[in-house]
This record gives sequence, C-alpha cells and structure tokens, in this order.
Amino acid sequence: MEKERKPKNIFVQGPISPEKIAQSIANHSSKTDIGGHSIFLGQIRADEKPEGNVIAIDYTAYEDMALEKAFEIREDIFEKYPLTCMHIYHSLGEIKVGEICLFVFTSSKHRKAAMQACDELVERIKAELPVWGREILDTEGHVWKVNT
Amino acid sequence: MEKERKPKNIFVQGPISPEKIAQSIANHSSKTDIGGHSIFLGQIRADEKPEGNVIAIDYTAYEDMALEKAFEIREDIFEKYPLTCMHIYHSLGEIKVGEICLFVFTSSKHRKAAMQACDELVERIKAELPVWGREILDTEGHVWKVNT
Amino acid sequence: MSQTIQIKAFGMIAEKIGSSDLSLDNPGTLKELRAQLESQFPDLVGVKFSFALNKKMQLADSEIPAGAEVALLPPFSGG
Amino acid sequence: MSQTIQIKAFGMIAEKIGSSDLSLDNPGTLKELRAQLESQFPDLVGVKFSFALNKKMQLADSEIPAGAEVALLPPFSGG
Repeated sequence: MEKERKPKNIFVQGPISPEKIAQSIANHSSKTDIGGHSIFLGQIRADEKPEGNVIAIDYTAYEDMALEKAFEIREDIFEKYPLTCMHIYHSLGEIKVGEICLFVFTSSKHRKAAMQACDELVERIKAELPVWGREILDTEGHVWKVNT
Repeated sequence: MEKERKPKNIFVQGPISPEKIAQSIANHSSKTDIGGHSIFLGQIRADEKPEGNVIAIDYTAYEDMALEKAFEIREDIFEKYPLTCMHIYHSLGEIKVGEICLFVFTSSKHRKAAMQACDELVERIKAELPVWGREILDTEGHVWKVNT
Repeated sequence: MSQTIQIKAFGMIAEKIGSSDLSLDNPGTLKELRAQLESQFPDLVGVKFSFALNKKMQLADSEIPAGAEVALLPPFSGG
Repeated sequence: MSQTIQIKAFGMIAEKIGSSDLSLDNPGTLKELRAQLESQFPDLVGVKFSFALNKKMQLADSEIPAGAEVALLPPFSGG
C-alpha cells in the first residue's frame, strides 16, 4: 500500500528559531534508517539599497495556493529521490535581519539524495511559491524583494 | 591584509547534539551579510550486516594529520567559493544509532555558494580525512566501515 | 458573462491597487481583465504580474469561468 | 640506514597488528617496509593500506627519512 501524503502547513508566523531547528533534528533520532540530513536556512540580509538599508522583510503569501503548490513540489521530490523525510517551513510577517525565514530539511539513507533533493526544493520554493517579501528600510520606506 | 586562518580542532568526543547545532546557527544571527546557510548532518544508521545489526560506530582518527588535512580543505574551499563562514565537526568515540557524528556548516551571501561548498566539503571530508569507523554489532562483533 | 468575479491582489499589485480584494463584473478573459484593471488603476501599466484562476497559474490568455477566484500575482520573492 | 622509525597503525591495521605503536629498524623504503610488515604480521597480507610519512600521504614508493613518523592507514571511513 502506498503511503498517503496530505498537504501540510508550511507557514510559520515570525522567524524560525534555532531551537525549532534543533527540535526538528532531534525528532529524527528514532529514524535509524537515516544516514544523512541536508538543511538549508534562509537568513535576512542587511542589504544596502539606493533607497536605504534593509532592516527586515515582511512576508505575505497567497496561502491556499502556496500550500497546494508546496504539496505538488513535495510529491515530485519524493518521487524523484529516495527520501525518508522532507520538511519545509517558511516565515510570514516581519522577520528582522539576522533571523531565519526559510528552513528546508531533507533526510535519506545516503547523503547524495538528501543533498540533491534539498537543493532542488529550495530552487522550486523560490521560483514557484506565491510568496512576497517587502523589504523594510531604515529610511521608513520599503522596496519589493526580487528573487534572482 | 588577508585574513589569516589557523587550523582548528574539528573533533568532538561523543555525538553532536541538536543543541550544539542550534547554538552554532544562533551564533550567526549577528552576521547580517549572510543570506543562506547550508548544513549537512551525518547520522548513524542501524545497518543490517550479515554478521549482525549495527548499534553504534566507534570513530578513531589520526588526529594530527586529519587536522592538517582539514585545514588544507578549508583553505581550498574558501578560495573556491565566496563564503562568510565554514564549520566542520566530526565525532570521535562511540556514537549510537540515530545520533549525529558529522556536522558541516557553510554560510554565504547567496545560497548557491553555501550549498555547493557544503556538498564539496562533505565529499572531501569522507575521502581525505584519516578517520575510521568501527561498526559495533548487536552480536558483540564488529566490522570496519567502508565509505562508498 | 456578466457575473461577478472575486479578485485577490498580492504584494506590489495590492499596494498599487490600494486593496487586496475586489469584486468586478467578469470581463470574459484574462486579457480583457488586464486591460480593464490597467484602465481603472493606471499605476498597473507596465507592471509585471501573472494571473491564477482558482489557484492555478495561467500563463496564456484564458476564459474566466463563472464565479472564479482570480489572483493577481507579482513575481514571487519567497525564501 | 639502521636508525629506528616510529610506526603508527590505525583502524583495521592496528587491530591486525595488535598494537597502534611500533618501533622498527628503518628498512629504507616503504616497499621494503610493507614486505617486512607482511612477513612479521601475516594477517596483513592482502589487506589494503596506505602510508603517510610525517603526516603526508605517500601514493608511490618512497625512501623513509631518518626519524620519520610512518603511519599505516587503512581506507578512510569518516563521516
């Protein structure tokens, strides 16, 4: 029988704490068929713009569509790589510079699958999820984040 | 003036705790030029061997040579990728199944450099560091780990 | 084709429209909807955005089904 | 060439030798050292291991300098 997977909420209000990441890692110690974990963390950068310096990013999303799309991406990646686990967390709301706004976590028996799946997940999350970052500046203005 | 880097100890006695990983992530929140962190974690797998099931791996190293080699690898990777930070921790001694024995952590302004550097570091650590794993079995015997 | 459609605007587009929710008479197609929005909100002229119909991206022109949820999506910038 | 050399053995090689430290008369080259070790410890015959001289891997045969630290290294299996 195939394992059935359902859409999960990937959004968290506010920054992702290092403690949450530690808890998520610790939760996998009972899965003794895992040999490697790959983790990507996005952190808010204090970019300098012509209009001012970034002090935070305020994230919004088309949540229903983003969750459907995230589910589709998860299914694709599970089909493509022999993974044991996959977790995606993306912040909403205002995240200050130095704080974590994206946490992608893949685990597999062997390292290659975990690493390649993690890379591909991050690319697809950035390209395909309807999420927007409003970069808040120290000049009290803002600019809309552009993904490269 | 170029930043001078000196060999650091990469070895830790016993498993690497999720709390240590969280602390290491938290230490980077003041580095506001970082946009992405890539982390690889090696976890001990409960492999089934003809001789018995793995319950732990006992790691030993030629420590002096390993630290010289790790320093050389660090320098190569810093030269090749625009990284902000790089950390390597490898366990020595007995690490039980489900525990973490390797923690590789790279940070960069943009995600690609962090990810590619992390992948390359893990490959080189496994291929080039004089470290050995003795797989302890539930039959009280042992087999020597072979990296593929 | 004179039913009402629900429009959801996001990010920079919501900012330029001044609202994240609109009800409009269905203009029939996405192409006509774009023209109508640009006429009603001149700030949108020259601004890049895509449409989703009932949460699916629409890359070409499409008919807008009755009662559709139409989303105006500026380029994504998550992560 | 009759000085003493210090030999460090690791992993499976230390296990087969029954010790991780040995002092031997310098046999001159790594090739001769391998032959001598295999003669003294027959369990090493057919077992794969490399040498490091003063912490540097030696992939070809080399002369063993006076006072060298010679390491016997089975295939690495860290990580």
